[in-house]
Amino acid sequence: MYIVPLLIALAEIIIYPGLIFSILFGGIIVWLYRKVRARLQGRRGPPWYQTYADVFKLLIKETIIPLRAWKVGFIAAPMISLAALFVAVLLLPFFGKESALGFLGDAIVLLYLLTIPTFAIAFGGMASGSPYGIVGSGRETSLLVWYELPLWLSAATVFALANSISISGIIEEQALHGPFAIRLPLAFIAFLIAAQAKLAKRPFDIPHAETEIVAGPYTEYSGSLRALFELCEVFKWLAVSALTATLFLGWPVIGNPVADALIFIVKIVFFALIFAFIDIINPRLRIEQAGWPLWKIAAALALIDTIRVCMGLVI
Amino acid sequence: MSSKKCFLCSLAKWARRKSVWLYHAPAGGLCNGCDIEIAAAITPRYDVERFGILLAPSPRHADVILVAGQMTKHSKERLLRVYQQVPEPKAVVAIGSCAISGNVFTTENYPVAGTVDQIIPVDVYVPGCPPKPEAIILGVVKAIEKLEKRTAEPT
Amino acid sequence: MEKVEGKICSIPIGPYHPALEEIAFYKVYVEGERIVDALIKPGFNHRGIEKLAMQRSYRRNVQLFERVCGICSDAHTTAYCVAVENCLKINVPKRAQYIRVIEHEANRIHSHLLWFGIAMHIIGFDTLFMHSWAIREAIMDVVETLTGNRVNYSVNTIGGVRRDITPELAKYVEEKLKIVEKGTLYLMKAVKEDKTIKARTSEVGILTKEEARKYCVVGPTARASGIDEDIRKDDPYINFEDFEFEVCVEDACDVYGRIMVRLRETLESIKIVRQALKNLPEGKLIADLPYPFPSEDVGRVEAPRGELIYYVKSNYTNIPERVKVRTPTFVNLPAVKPMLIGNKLADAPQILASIDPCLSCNDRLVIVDLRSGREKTVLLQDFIRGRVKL
Amino acid sequence: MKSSIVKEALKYFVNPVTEAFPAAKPYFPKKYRGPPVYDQDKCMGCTACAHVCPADAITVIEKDGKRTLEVWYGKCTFCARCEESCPADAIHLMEEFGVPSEDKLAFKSTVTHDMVKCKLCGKPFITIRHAEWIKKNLLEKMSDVVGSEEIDFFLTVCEDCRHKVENIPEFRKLLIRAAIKGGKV
Repeated sequence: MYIVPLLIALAEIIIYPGLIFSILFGGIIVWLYRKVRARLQGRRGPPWYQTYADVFKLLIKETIIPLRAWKVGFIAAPMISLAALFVAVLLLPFFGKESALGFLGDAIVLLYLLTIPTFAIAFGGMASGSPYGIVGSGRETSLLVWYELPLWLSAATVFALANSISISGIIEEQALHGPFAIRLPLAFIAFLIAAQAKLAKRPFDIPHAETEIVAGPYTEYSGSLRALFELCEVFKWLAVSALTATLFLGWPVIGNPVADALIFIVKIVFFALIFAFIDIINPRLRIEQAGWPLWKIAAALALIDTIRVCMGLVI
Repeated sequence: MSSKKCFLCSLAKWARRKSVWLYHAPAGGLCNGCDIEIAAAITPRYDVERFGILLAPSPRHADVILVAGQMTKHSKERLLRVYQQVPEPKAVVAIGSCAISGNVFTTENYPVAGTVDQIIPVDVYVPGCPPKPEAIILGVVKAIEKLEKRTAEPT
Repeated sequence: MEKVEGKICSIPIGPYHPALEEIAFYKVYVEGERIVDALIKPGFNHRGIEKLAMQRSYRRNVQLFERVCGICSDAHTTAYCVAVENCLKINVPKRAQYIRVIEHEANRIHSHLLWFGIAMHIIGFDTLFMHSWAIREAIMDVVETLTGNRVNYSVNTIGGVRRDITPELAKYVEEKLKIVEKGTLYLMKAVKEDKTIKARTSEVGILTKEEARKYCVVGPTARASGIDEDIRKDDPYINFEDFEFEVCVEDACDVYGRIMVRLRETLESIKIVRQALKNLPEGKLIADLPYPFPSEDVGRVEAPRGELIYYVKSNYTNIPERVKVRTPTFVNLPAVKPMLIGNKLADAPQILASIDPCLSCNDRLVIVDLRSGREKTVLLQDFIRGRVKL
Repeated sequence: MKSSIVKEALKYFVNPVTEAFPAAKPYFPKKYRGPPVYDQDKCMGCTACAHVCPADAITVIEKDGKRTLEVWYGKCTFCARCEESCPADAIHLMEEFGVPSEDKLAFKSTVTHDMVKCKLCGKPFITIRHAEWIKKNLLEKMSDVVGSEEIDFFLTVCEDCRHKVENIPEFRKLLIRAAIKGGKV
């Protein structure tokens, strides 16, 4: 009797919204980012299968583990990062209101799961023993300090207004009373800025600034381990855009799971394009300058909305 | 089983053909001419990204090494080290007359350590002083063909 | 990263580094993220060009000196030809001089746009990098059409030029110049508007006027520090006295100032090319060459990176007795050290790039002990005072 | 704040500037300086190109009574000095780039000529075509100064032998006569 739910759970993990779907869809998102960037720069850009080719090629390439590296940490870092992101994807509401592994308080778990890759990447950079990796890891963690405050403040505002810490609760509230993007515009902007930093895209691509510290924490990674990091990138795009869509644009819920899933996908693509566009028209900031938009603007905006919610001023 | 293996083989070949990351390693004595043409190849007019070609920042990520310029004694060991850092399978493209033969600087002068192919194995030579970006793209394409031949069994 | 003393660590930049086009080695000593000292170690690029030049005839040397540096290739040949012409008292026809001016300034436009792209790439603004290089392709087309190659023009020769500019070509150049001018104006506007570029580049890599005088910096680096100097105005060569243009000086003393100086200079260069095309005189392309006689002279040229000096000594043979090259980077590179100290590590590549280092122009001294095969670098002061045994 | 860059980027978004390279032919202006090739019909093997080449990319090989000129554009600087100095207009720079190859010795263009053997010592010293060309030119331009007899002598006896035969009275007379006709003694 347990076979049917087990099969469904397996299908969810492997096919939708698990491994196969998220890799395919995330690959398309990363390609979209690269394509839009190329087109805005006046180029033609890569073909649609580029991400898959990149990942697969790296998977079958030789993996070199440098002598100076701490072997266990070096190998474990991308795996931890990938695992955390994979679980995060399973928590996202790909069935309208429901997610594959939904439970009470999953929104907070989701936010925590998205923090793990940052630490894992920093850990891997430290373990690689390259000076660039160490500097990159330091930057990765200091950037975390900058963006975590506005991210959590705006998320907390959403939790407070929705009066719920589960994803389905947040979506239900938005379906009833309109999206939080309109009701909490300042927290929304703050979340967008913080999410940009979370994705480590410009102006916050400080941890792997190519011209300053080669590739940051990824410098020494090669072959299949680098491929895992590429996959992390794919999942990260998917998870962060989907999280933004869930927290702030959970509004049109029709009830039909297929239609809801399609709407959700469109929203994810929309937010991914916004992040891509900000990435394209900005240069990179210095690490101590990153505090200016993140704390002085984003955190302040989020705080205003938090106060508004606490005082009951939001309709 | 065998059909699956074959499928994986062809997939590996496809991936190697469609995703090529370059590492640009100047060979020491260079006049920058070839280097700015390599840089021009990634810019809008030539845009190698549409073939899946990227300039990788670290040699650890690269498939193809582009060597431009003339080997000097000073930078010989550095180039060798970069070559060893690149994971297999890899290919080397020597760009420009200097890398092929020493050009006007000859190979007999005192700071010169010979041509590039005396230090590391070179797969494709691109003539020109400097070659046009189109020629560089063609050279990389030739190197990709060589990479495909060298495809090991996917593990 | 290795610990040096107390909290101070050293971080290598190079020899192979994505921010550097060519290989050079910088060691930066940091305390946290703040730079406290820097060590510059060029020399990977030494090719023994001056030695080769003393074995070849005057005309064959033109192609050799063109390959000192591929970015300012025209400036090098112009300087060499001017030096030889001064030395052997050759009067170059005016048409040849004007054609030289056109190629010289096209070279400057291409070099400045290239540098601007690289500078934007270093601060992470890939979109402007791509746009500036897309604009640069127009001037590359001009150069390719005029000379037959994109990088090494090979047009200058001793006593004149080797290729003529026909009226059709002149029209083509005019058309392309319009694209370049529009593009450069757009780049200037984009830089001025963007607050993030300003946040990254202003107050970074400061070289005050006094320090600039002390380190004798040349070219755009000096002009961005408020020093009004330009060889084209101060000591006109190849008929630069015929042209009207402005010397672009900025008082910003930082990287932002250097960006603005180079962009403004690009516009001035476009003006000069237009004037030269308009007033192109008739005449011969190449002068009659005399037999060499013992003499010596210098050629001073304003290369895209600053003052470039060639010294030529002749004798009765067709091979120069001595050719000495002093490149602008040779003067500007020591000034990087005061610029770096006190800045953040994240700004180091940007400061290194801001003087537009062209190490292929520069590297010409490395001391190799042949008996032990060991190499050593020497302090410039020691070298000048003769403390180093060669 | 960023209006101009956004505007320009959108303009580029609509029309990318990328050329369709493998499909379309790249831009080559007139007189593009590509790899040099010899014209076997016109070349006469005078080695003027080898003398002016700044990179020594042109080598002259004399073997078995044949002279081979070989331009290896793996070493070429593409400066067009050879094209400029060729008296017979026999070497030209192609208006396309050199195609990349796996074999660096493939970048070659050669031309081979039969040589004249010295009447006295049998050493080949000049190509037949070059000798004909010299004769033709001398007869055209300096027929009042030198007779065909002297020309034949100069073009059939090698330099080394000419030095030696200066001591033989008959040839000496011939030389003096040529010198007097030339106006110098």
